[in-house]
Amino acid sequence: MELSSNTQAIAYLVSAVLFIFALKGLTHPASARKGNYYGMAGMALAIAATLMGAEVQSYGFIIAGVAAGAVIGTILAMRVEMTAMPQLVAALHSFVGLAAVLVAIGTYLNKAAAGQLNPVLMGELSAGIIIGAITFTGSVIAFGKLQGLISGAPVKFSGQHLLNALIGLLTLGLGVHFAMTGNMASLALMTLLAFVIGVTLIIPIGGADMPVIISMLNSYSGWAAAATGFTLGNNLLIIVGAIVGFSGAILSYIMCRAMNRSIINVVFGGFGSDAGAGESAGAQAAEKGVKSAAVEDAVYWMEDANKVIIIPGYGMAVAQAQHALKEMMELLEAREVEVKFAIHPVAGRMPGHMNVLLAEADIPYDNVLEMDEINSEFATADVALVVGANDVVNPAAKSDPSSPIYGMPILEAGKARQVYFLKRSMRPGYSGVNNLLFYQENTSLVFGDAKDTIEGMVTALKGGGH
Amino acid sequence: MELSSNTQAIAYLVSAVLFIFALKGLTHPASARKGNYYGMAGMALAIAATLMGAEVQSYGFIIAGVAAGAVIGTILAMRVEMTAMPQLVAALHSFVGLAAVLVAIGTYLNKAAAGQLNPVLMGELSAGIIIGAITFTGSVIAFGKLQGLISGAPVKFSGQHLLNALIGLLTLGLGVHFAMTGNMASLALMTLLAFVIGVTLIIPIGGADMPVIISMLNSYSGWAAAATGFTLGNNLLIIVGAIVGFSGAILSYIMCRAMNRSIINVVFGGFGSDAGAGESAGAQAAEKGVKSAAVEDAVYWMEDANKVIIIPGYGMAVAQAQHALKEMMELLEAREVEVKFAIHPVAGRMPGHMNVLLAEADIPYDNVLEMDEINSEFATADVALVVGANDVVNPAAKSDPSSPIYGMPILEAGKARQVYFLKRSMRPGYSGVNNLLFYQENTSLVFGDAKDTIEGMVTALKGGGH
Amino acid sequence: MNIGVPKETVAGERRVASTPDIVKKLTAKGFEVRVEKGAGAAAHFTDDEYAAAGARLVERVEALSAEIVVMVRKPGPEEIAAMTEGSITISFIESCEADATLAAMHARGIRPIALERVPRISRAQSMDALSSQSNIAGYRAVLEAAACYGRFMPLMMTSAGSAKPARVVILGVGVAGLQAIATARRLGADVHAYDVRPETREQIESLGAKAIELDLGESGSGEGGYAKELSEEAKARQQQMLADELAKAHVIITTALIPCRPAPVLVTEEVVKRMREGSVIVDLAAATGGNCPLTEADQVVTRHGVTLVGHTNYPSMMPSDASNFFATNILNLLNIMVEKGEEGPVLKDLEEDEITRAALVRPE
Amino acid sequence: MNIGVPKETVAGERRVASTPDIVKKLTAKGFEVRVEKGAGAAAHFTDDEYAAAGARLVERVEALSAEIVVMVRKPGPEEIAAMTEGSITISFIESCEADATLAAMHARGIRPIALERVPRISRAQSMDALSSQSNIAGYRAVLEAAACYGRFMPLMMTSAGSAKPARVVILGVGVAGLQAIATARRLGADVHAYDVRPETREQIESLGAKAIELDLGESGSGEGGYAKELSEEAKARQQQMLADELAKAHVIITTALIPCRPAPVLVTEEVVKRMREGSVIVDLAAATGGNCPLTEADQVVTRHGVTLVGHTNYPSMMPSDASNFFATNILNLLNIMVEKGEEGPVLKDLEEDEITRAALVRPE
Amino acid sequence: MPDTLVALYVFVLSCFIGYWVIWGVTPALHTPLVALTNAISGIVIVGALLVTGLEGAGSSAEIMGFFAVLLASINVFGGFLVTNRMLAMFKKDKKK
Amino acid sequence: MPDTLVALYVFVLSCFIGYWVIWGVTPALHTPLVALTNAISGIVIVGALLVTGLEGAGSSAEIMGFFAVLLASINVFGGFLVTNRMLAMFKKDKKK
Ligand SMILES: NC(=O)c1ccc[n+]([C@@H]2O[C@H](COP(=O)([O-])OP(=O)(O)OC[C@H]3O[C@@H](n4cnc5c(N)ncnc54)[C@H](OP(=O)(O)O)[C@@H]3O)[C@@H](O)[C@H]2O)c1
Ligand SMILES: NC(=O)c1ccc[n+]([C@@H]2O[C@H](COP(=O)([O-])OP(=O)(O)OC[C@H]3O[C@@H](n4cnc5c(N)ncnc54)[C@H](OP(=O)(O)O)[C@@H]3O)[C@@H](O)[C@H]2O)c1
Ligand SMILES: NC(=O)c1ccc[n+]([C@@H]2O[C@H](COP(=O)([O-])OP(=O)(O)OC[C@H]3O[C@@H](n4cnc5c(N)ncnc54)[C@H](O)[C@@H]3O)[C@@H](O)[C@H]2O)c1
Ligand SMILES: NC(=O)c1ccc[n+]([C@@H]2O[C@H](COP(=O)([O-])OP(=O)(O)OC[C@H]3O[C@@H](n4cnc5c(N)ncnc54)[C@H](O)[C@@H]3O)[C@@H](O)[C@H]2O)c1
Repeated sequence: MELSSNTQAIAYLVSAVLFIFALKGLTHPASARKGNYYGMAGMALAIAATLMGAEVQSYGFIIAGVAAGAVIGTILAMRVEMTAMPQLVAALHSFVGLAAVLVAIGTYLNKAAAGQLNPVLMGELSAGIIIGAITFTGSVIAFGKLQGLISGAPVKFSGQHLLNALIGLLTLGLGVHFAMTGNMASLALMTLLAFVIGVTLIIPIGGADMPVIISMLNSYSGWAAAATGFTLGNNLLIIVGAIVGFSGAILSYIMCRAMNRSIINVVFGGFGSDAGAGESAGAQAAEKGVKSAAVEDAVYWMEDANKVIIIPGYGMAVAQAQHALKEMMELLEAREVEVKFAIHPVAGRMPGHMNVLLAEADIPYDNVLEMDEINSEFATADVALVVGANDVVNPAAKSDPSSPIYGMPILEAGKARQVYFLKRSMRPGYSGVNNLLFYQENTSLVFGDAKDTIEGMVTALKGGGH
Repeated sequence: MELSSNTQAIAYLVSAVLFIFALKGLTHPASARKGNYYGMAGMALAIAATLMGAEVQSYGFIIAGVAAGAVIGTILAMRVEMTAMPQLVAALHSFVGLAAVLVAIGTYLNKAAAGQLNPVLMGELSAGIIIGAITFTGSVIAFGKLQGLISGAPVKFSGQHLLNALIGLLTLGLGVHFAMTGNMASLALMTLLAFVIGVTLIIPIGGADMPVIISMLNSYSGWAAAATGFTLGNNLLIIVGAIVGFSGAILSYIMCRAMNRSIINVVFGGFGSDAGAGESAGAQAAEKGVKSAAVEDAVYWMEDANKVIIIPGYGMAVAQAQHALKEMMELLEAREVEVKFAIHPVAGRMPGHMNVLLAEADIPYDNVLEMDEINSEFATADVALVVGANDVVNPAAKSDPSSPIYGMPILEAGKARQVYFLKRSMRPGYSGVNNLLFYQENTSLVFGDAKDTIEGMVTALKGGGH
Repeated sequence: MNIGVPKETVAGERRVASTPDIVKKLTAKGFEVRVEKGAGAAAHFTDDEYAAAGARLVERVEALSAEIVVMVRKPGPEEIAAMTEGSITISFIESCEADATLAAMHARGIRPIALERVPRISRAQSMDALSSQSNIAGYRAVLEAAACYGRFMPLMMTSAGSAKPARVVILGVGVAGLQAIATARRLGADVHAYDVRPETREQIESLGAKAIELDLGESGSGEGGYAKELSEEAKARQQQMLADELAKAHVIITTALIPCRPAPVLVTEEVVKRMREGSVIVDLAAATGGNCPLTEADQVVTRHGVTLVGHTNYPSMMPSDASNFFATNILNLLNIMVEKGEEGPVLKDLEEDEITRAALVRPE
Repeated sequence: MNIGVPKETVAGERRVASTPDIVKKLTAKGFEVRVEKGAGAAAHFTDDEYAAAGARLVERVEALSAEIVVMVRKPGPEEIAAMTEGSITISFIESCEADATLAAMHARGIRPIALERVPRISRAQSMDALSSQSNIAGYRAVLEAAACYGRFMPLMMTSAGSAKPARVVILGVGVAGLQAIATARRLGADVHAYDVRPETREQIESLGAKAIELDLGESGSGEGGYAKELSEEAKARQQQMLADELAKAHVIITTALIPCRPAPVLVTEEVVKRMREGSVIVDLAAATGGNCPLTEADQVVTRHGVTLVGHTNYPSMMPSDASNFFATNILNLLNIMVEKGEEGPVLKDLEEDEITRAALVRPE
Repeated sequence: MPDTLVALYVFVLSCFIGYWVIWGVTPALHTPLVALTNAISGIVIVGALLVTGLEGAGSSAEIMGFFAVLLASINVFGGFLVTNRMLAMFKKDKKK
Repeated sequence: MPDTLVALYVFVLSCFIGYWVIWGVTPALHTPLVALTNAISGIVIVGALLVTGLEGAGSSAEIMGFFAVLLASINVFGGFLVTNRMLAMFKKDKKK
């Protein structure tokens, strides 16, 4: 059965709508899985409609390609370890980039054979090739950095940005030349240079920023698809390409914002600032191998938790975060999360320091437990939220006889499923001892003044957005 | 100079984009005026591109119509009093509806003359006519209610919804019949019935809901425009029609949500619930001629105020809203708003009731003023926020010798530019006396538990959305 | 017109009926204020301050012989003797049963205005000395309890172990009870409260404390905001149901007064025996027999290991602010008693205004 | 091994060195605990409770003759005489200058462990009785101030006028000072505080109070968290700059102690004269001469209209919790002093652990 | 792609835009936004122009068209101006 | 309207949708969202199919096409599955 072009067009439209629903679905946990299924359905429909359309006549290579791709893709996806996901996404990504380049060149060959070449078409082709090529090598580098094949450290040298700009201009020039003249040498050189740009653009970016970069590359591949759509006169490619292109860019922006980074800095690897003025807390943490996290990450784990234990310390007092904590407690309790406060005997700077402040904020005494009562509960807690405390949860007190706090009993925060520290910097607490808990697998630090951070959590718990 | 159809298409696209920017602009005060200008530019471009296109050949009637319309529209818009704006919008709206009907009929005539009629086209025409007609009479009724020409009270009778549904079905049936057969009688009857539906749909809706209804009618007119676009094969009409149609519906929904109403109830005038279970506070207030307002309205006035005076009363204590108030104070102060607390000597239920609670929330003593100190400041305050107080601001204490609180000095909240009461209902305070301040021009009531309301204000001040 | 402010002579009374701030306002109105030398000393107001405020510092007799004499406590026989015939006194009269004071005054044509008779209407709130002084008593009672209690009021977790918060129960949630709740909460105690009037529940919670609820089968709300006396049956049920709550308490503050009646027994000896060693009971009703029968008026005693505090004059323990409030009440009352005349203020007809009409004690 | 808990004999001392709760823990560890009859009575712990916890109630001599004697205050000559040779005592030793007590003990081979010598290291925090008792003193000092102050601590706006919040200044922000800040803030006072150690600024603000800052040109931080003595010049400058702040205060609580030195003078007579009539100074350093030279140890006196409170043993005013904390400190100390033997606990070498090494007072 | 299908594509995509464009509107701007949307729905004027200006449109169609143009342009002019007046009421942001 | 213009309309409108569709994403979903977007960008497979399946496509074009199809379908299959695995990690919402 062959589809009429009209039916195909409608199928494409439906497919595009499914993709939109897919993306929208992924914005909330509740609808995320459904979203993914929408995406699959959209893709299946798109492929089916294309195959059944009038334009596709020979199926041999196609069946071979799809079958092989399906097998490889499935194996890759099922086998990879959870921790290697980012690499896999980067690798898959490079394939799309390369595919886009191949499609553009294939189209060129077909159109040339059919004698349908014209400058506009060749311009569109060049765009597809350039963007695709950048996506390809860029993703390969990202993969290498994430997999540890290439050093994750940013590779920087002076004049880097200038060099990139020059290569970029040259590539564009070649593209224009090719579009005007159809010169094959220009096409080849342009493709080559585009591959180079992919490398030089990504190599100066640090490993920690790779997720943002992958999203950015995603955006590029969307634009490449859209360009291909223009050449092929295929509206589905245009719609989906444009949506992926734009949303990928926005997503990169959102991710940077969540990490409190400037997108310019990330995308143009250390463009200016980062080097000067003293490193940010997040950067310092990253260097020491400590994970930093956004307010929303902590909220994500807390809002569906069964039990959250809050460990206030001197920093809570300095930030005067007790009132905000009360509000957060109420919001969590409204979601049926059990919230307890664990008070270490020497938390703060005077006996009962935490008690005064929690009482001021009118936190019920029943929720406030002393160390001996609560230590056994950490193992069953989903989140331990350490609010400006430090020494009182430092496992060095148990394990390191040379530390000045050795022998002091501690709150066993590390036993909770997730540990979030709210503090302003990597500085140690009163005792001056580095906190070993920072380096534990399930620990993340949320940097910032505790009050601001908690207020951010309150806002997030109330659920902004729509 | 005549535009090529391609140039015209591009101009239309630009015009559509301008409209999108216009609507987006109107979502935030900072960009609102620019948004309106975008809208004007879009419209100018659309009209110019149309006039210069190949299709428009005779200009006589057009110039006359536009000129007359411009004069009338301008005069109406400049002359109308600020308070009569809603009526004017309703009136203008009815014009669009009628225009849509006329365009559809005109198109029919033209197409009939050119022999280009076909069922799809006639179906599209019918849709345009029906929607346009409903918009027209609906807006006329809305205008009448707002202007006081028709009673603002909902007109309800049993079987109303059934009747509406029947007429609606009949109209649709006639439309289908017309599309299939081209029967003029069907067309005429369909148009007539559509006019009737406009009346029967809006008449059961109360005057207070008219703003939502106008937005809803707006949405209808958008769909009418889109239908016309389909008939005329004009993409601009389709794009703008669809956007206006969809955004109008969403706006109605948002407006209902802000007023805590169900959109179903509003649009289908008292469909079920409202009658039962006891009237909402908002409805009771409306009956007594007291304005109720949303959290965001109060926030809107406070966030840019120079001075906000908060008057806490017993209700603040009952709601335990002091901690939330503290947070709101801090947010306002961060925006350079001066925030003061005015304490009446007998606010609450014991001497110093407010002081204990404000101290608990750690509100600085410097911000807490007693009646004699602050009464002179109300005249210079932008907002007086009355948080669960009542008797202590009741002007009856001064003016009504028969009232049990006569002779008690009060806080002169009424002198502030805007007064917002946060309370749960229309119930009076301790003394049982009705509060005359409710009825003052610049007073609005925000219903709900004071703590919830203040927390809502805090969220709004932190600015959700993007 | 002149006003006399004699020094209080009742034993232990440190308040004074007018303060320098108020004297200043009175003289500004045209009154001549005669303050007995040393009248304010116990309340930390010096003669110099009074003089600077415009008062005339006089001997006792002269202060008592003024046209209006303002006092905190009811005048004694010698004081009445020293007063001018036909003058007016403003003070607490403290006479539920007829006593000689009123007769003596009426005999001399002195018109006493009894502050406890100021009606509980909105307009009179600023003249209600009973409330203003109760408020102080509520605050002070908690300080007294904290001082007698051998432990912390708040929860305190320290490296030397935890101190558990004191469980404080307030009985009677009037003006004094509410302020006691507020103050105990401030100190971080775990506060519970009980009153016969059901409307107090919301008020207790509005201060962040917990309301104790008992089902007595009848309400204790009387007229004018005062409690009425319960039926015998209800009283018995109340005692029994309260007992368990009270036995758990570490600090009990009782404020249940019923005007001109012996105070109801809320804390029985049985309950006192069940309380933990070292607990404290502050009984604000000590003067009228006490809400606990073991209380001894004006004494701090230990019974069954529990400290019972029976002071009867808490406001006098905070003489400065108590005098400030009292003096302000009197100023507000004077404001409605006089009108502007050519040469200073002139007395109005006291029968005219509902407040003075109610407060004036006439011979029967 | 047995532990003796004699009744304290120092005048006015109501604490006891062990409580029923702690006795229970000690007996569980295998100690035999001998409690003198009535030892806990003043702190509201009854003999029955001790007996129930496993203590043996004994006569005085028997308690004193135990292998380890735990006391709050340093033993007197007769007590030393009643002790067993070679036994260990744990108590405060209170001897900055050499006094007869230590000599007498050493003469009898008794090894005194002085609680004030427990080092200020993290591990020893739970044995630091100086801190645990200071904490109580800080809390109690505020209650005392509130009781002596004739006005409200908090701001209170009422229909009888407003009471302005008391301006409370805390001098010296150590353990006691911080707790005083916290408690005064709880009561709603307007709290300001000052210390020579600059790091206290943040701590003051962490309790919501305001820090007073003076530029002395040198820091007062000494070793181990203690303050060092200032130079004469800096002292003079401090006094002068503080004077204006202090004159505005209504309540001053001074806690500036420097171990084994006379307390620094922070509040001069000049300042006292400038303070408002009825103000209160609570001087926690009264025992070492006072931070105000007008303070008289163990007395409450009025000078220039200001009440000066010179109590020297605040913890004893809260005997129950003070004893709880003290007993916990001692339990924690005992825990590192003994190890499990076959028949109950056995004493370890006291030189081994840095804490006992530091706290043990050896003959010079 | 035939015109009707193009129209469908454009329509569907525009619906999504309409759905998203005004989320997050400040409540105080509800009324001005209604007024602006109203003005923009005056876009039917384009239809009216096309009907009226068609060469050889019958006179009845022309009359219809004339009224349509008239009504739509009242709406367009009136609508934008009214919106402008409403927005002018908004005090200037004195800060920021 | 010529195809290129239609393409332009569609492109512009889609950009707006792309702009709005993912605002408000929960941070925890950032990574899955990237994975999904990646899978969706596998839509180039449609291009690859068209190139490969074209009747009379030259063999070099066919080879190009074959590899493009292969690569794109690895991405498509791998991408959706990976997304699914990531989402499966998310604990079920036990409440609500
Ligand atoms: N309780 C007592 O009586 C007493 C007395 C004296 C000493 N100590 C000692 O004090 C320590 C108490 O432990 P702790 O865990 O409570 O405190 P801590 O170990 O001193 O740690 C406090 C942490 O809070 C963070 N912080 C400070 N200000 C903050 C703000 N505004 N927002 C967010 N974070 C902030 C600091 O990190 P950033 O700077 O990176 O933000 C710091 O790591 C113990 O070592 C104890 O021995 C206790
Ligand atoms: N201060 C004293 O010593 C004392 C003692 C006794 C009596 N009084 C009297 O008490 C009155 C005090 O005046 P006031 O203005 O403070 O109080 P009020 O006049 O009693 O008014 C309190 C208002 O708060 C509202 N409210 C209650 N709960 C609320 C909640 N959860 N959220 C939001 N609003 C809530 C109530 O309205 P809704 O129910 O509609 O929410 C009520 O109108 C005076 O009449 C005074 O004479 C004072
Ligand atoms: N002008 C005014 O509006 C005004 C002025 C003053 C007081 N009031 C109101 O009057 C009420 C009483 O005030 P008060 O302090 O003078 O009362 P009070 O001193 O007469 O009594 C103290 C409290 O004890 C309670 N009580 C009596 N018998 C009891 C029993 N058997 N068990 C438990 N509780 C018992 C009473 O209900 C009262 O709440 C309060 O609600 C107060 O707010 C109003
Ligand atoms: N193990 C531990 O970590 C531990 C244990 C106990 C105390 N500490 C710390 O040690 C410090 C001192 O505690 P403390 O209460 O025992 O001290 P303290 O009793 O010796 O002195 C009280 C305060 O007075 C201050 N002071 C001295 N001279 C002064 C002057 N001229 N003017 C103003 N202030 C003056 C001191 O700085 C100190 O803060 C605190 O920071 C406390 O937290 C730590």
